[in-house]
Amino acid sequence: MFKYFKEILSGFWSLVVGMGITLRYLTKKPVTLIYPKERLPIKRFKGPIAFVTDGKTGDHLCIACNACIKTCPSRCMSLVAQKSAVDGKRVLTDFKVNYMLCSLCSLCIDVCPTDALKHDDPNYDMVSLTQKDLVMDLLEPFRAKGTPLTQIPTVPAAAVAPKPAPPPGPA
Amino acid sequence: MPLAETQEFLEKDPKKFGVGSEAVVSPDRIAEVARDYRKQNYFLECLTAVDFAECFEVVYHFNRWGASERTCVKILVPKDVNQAPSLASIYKSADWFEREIYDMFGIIFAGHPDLKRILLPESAEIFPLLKSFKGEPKGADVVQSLKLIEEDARGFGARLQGAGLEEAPTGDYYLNLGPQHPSTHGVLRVLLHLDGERVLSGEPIIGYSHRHHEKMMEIQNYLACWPNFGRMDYVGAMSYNFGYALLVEKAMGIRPSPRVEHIRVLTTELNRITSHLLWMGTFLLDLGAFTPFFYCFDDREQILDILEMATGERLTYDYFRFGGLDRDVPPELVPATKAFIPGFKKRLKDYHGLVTKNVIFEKRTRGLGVLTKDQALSYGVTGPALRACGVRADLRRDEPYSIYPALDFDIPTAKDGDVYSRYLVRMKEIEESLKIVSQILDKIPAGEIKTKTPKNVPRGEYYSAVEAARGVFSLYLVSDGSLNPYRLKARTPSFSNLSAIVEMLPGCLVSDVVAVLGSLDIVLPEIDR
Amino acid sequence: MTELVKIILFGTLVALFVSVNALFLVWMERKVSARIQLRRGPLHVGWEGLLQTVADAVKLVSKELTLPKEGDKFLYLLAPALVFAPLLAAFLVLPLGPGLVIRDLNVGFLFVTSLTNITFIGIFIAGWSSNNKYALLGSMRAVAQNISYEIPLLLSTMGVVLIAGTLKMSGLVAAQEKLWFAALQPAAFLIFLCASLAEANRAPFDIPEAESELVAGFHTEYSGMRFALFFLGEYTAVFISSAIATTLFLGGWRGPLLPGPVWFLLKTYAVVFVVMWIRWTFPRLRSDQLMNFAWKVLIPLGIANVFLTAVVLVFLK
Amino acid sequence: MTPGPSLQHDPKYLDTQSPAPGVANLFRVEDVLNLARAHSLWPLTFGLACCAIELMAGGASRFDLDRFGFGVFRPSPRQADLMIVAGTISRKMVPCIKTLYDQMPAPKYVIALGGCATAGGPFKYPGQYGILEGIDKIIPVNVYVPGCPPRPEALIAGILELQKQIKSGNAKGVMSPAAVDDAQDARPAEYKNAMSRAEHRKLLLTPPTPAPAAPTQG
Repeated sequence: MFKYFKEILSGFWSLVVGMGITLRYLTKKPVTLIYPKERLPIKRFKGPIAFVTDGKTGDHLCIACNACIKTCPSRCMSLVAQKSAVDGKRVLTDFKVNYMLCSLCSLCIDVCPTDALKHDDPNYDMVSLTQKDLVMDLLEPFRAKGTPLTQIPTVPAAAVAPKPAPPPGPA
Repeated sequence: MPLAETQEFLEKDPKKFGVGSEAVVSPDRIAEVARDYRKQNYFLECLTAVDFAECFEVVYHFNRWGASERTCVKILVPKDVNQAPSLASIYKSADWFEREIYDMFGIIFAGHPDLKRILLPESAEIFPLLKSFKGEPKGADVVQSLKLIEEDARGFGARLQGAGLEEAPTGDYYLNLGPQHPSTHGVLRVLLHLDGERVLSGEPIIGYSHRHHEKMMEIQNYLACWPNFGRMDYVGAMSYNFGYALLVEKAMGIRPSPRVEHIRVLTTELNRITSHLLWMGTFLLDLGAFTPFFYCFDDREQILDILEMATGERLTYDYFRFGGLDRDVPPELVPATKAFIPGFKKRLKDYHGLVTKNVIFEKRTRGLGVLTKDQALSYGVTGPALRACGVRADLRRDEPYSIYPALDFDIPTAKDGDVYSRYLVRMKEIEESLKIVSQILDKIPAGEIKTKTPKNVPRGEYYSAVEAARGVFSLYLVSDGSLNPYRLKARTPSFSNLSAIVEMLPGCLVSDVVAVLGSLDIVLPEIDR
Repeated sequence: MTELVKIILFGTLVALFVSVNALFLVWMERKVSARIQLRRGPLHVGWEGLLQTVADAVKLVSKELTLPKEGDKFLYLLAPALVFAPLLAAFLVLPLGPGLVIRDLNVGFLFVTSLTNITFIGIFIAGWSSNNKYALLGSMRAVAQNISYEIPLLLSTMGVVLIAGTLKMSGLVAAQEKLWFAALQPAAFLIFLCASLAEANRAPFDIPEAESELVAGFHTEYSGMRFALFFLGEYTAVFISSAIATTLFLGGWRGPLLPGPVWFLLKTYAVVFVVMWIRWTFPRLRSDQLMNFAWKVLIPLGIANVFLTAVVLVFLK
Repeated sequence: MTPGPSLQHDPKYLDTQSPAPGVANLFRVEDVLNLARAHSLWPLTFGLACCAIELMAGGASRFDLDRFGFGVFRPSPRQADLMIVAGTISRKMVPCIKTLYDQMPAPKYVIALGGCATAGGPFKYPGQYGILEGIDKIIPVNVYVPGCPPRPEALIAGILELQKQIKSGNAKGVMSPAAVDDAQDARPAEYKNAMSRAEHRKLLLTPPTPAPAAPTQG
């Protein structure tokens, strides 16, 4: 009998303690971030892959060496390089990242010999209505600015573009 | 049977290969060997197969609780025989492992109680981990999936009838919990056989989140496997990073700098706390308490801020590299962590007041879903679920890696093996991890965070295990010396832990099923891989 | 003729009040839960999200209505009405202020408890006619729960009725002129609170619609407006239970300075707040524990309370 | 869900294929309804993989989807308006998702959260056997939210984008049975052939072991 009442009372007390805690939280200030108005200071978050802009020339640093493309675990990058009509060097004419497939692992940034790639930190909340927008052209901003590297005339017969290997046969 | 007398017996260096010895026995004697090990209280840690040109190698890893004494036993299954004896009657954990091997390689296990597909849909016609399987032609996925929509719908009815599971007029019936159900923590399906609300039996059906990690890793180079380890167990991804880093570093024979080691342990333990917090929140959500979920997530967000400072990611970390790290931690990380700890300790007290001592919570969880030590051994249960049965087993102590031996922390245990014990163990583990974090904070030495490493792993077979948030995560690597792994098997803790639920469900009510399921802390993509 | 006008007038008023009240309660629930959980809750639709629930209601009205093919269609359509109608009728006897009661029946209290209790028939029909196992499990639980908790609910109020000596709602309020019954009968008040939570299927007794176990319980198969009726019903039931608690234990519309109806609503919303506060604090009970709690704790305590009250009353006389 | 996944044309199952409700086709009324719909998107409680955790984080205190009225997670598809496909779609799961979508009452919207639900994400490789490369192959998608996983902010941005779409009155999802051309020179998968075990053992046990390859950046 005594145990019965003790159990009820201790149980009741535990409930009161719980309600006390929630009441205390009720009076606290919410931690909510009013997102579209307020934004977290994002400094090191890995956003989509983008080109680093050279401080001096305002150009990208890519030398079209294909290192990132060989490393990318998700096979989401592709580049086209052509021979320069001026000095015969390889010139980047197209660099695409399929952001839909990217796993943001930064392996491409690791292997890049010229540190030409970076994570575009502020661009963390992009959304899209079509899939096409999500295949990102990394050269686009440079073309728009008309930086020197994007204006080198190239040999039209793009002989230097890496040949795709034959697709694997069906099992 | 002394293994030393068998063919191809090798003593190996556990520091490098992860196993103390390795032997090949003939298939008809493996049951005898396993029975021997079972008697000596070894559990079947990992069971997998490797496809060679002339035969399959079925690889068994036995290990012990307490100080690790791992041994590897193999049997050779010729391709034309394609049959191996089943160990399901000796080790219950072999049941699912063998089904997985059948699913992936097509090896038949004689004497298995119910050999059927486990990860792939039952209508699948492929054995994907065979080396002769070179992928499906492009575009097959849509056609295949749409075909599946019809087949699966038909298949379910057929399976009910085929297995003699028609709904009898006696009042018992079958209920599908999942794959879309608020409390299955992802896409698990549990087929419950019920009498009223009382569970007669329950069968977990997995594979709804199968993401072909193992096949994928075979066609990628070692570096490109990193993202896979961030996504297998996305809640405690740092431990998985750790496991893979250890495996390859051991095989290549490189040692990261002390700075790297410290940062690794720091981030792993912080990640362990987030994992336990997420578990706690969702587990209480299963029990119908909403508010703790939000408090847990609030704390978790704060830790994620710290981890984001270090890694740049919130969830699927690809932070470790061979012999190093992806990026160095910023200087503001240490003060941020220090600022976080006192508030979190206060919050832990609130959790105890709100949950641990709550009479409803206690009544709901005490004495429920009891797992005995013997069952835990048989099912190969590891991690907090095992420690809740009173077994002091934690690889951070038993098979020390990185800087764990130098750190001061306890291995919390509980004795009842019920849902409440599992809760208590995890709560204490949060405190222990916090202890580790505060120890390391002041001691992070300066140093390099990247090491030059070879591109490939020397030929050989390597095994490496770490204590992840959910239990023992281990990797078995067969390397042919090339740039890609020849076979990389991931033994994930939840896979074995979940299989033990069969023992815990009978006699429960439907409400308890959710509680038991929640208490195991499963992460589906880690189980299905 | 005037009688008919009165009926229509009051009917419209009650219906209007019920809908506005339910919308307000849903908003309040979301705000209270949000603040307990360190969140802001509805914020962007209207001032502090006040129009949020209006948007929800309009959306629910515009949703497609589904019909289970193998279910019992007639009963399926009937169930939401069966849940909602008795709750509307319960407003007949609630004394909002001095003389402000539609029908002051002399068995008013019995009338209101019996009306709120028959909603479970609607719930059971909903679960049964949906032809869904989760729904059926939920409705079975609802029946078991309601039958068990009716007893402590009535037992707890017997003490009050003994003291007041009437079943008339206005009489019960009048009897609390000096002292609230919550102070005279604290145990009864707590038992009543528990039982009425269970009657209204509120957490921690919300097992018929236990989201984490039974998906959405008895209304798993209901969509759009029909689902909204259940939602509306739940909040109206909470309001009515709180109103009864106010009338029985908290002195009804009595209070200084402010007019009666204001006091009545204030007290009722305070009780509703407590109900919400309880919901967002505790885990859910299991169905067998729920029964145990009713039969082994609430009913014995209720009987003891009635007995003690009776003894004390006899001695005072 | 009742037993097992079911077909959209399963005559025995619930009738979900009725057209959108003809409550009112008047221009103004439809506008009001759209406004209400846009501000009351109740998502289906439903997570597939990693992104589901970020979805939960989105509902939790810091980001609080409930501010916009998106926080009412309904576990039953009958009461949900919005399906957030969060995570990798394994082929075994495809029939279930299709069923769930069919069970939702119109008007219904879909957000593909994360790379996997958008196009297969990191799990796509030539010859993959396990996943569906994008949810838009089986159900129409309104908004894509890329990222691996996307931050909760991105999810909110996605829902707000959908809100805009609904308000403007043309929230038509798109289906794209064919994938967008990904990389121009997608690396082929290097499927290995089975090696001989005897040879493997021989090479393994004969000292000296092969010299390690030239060091590279790791």
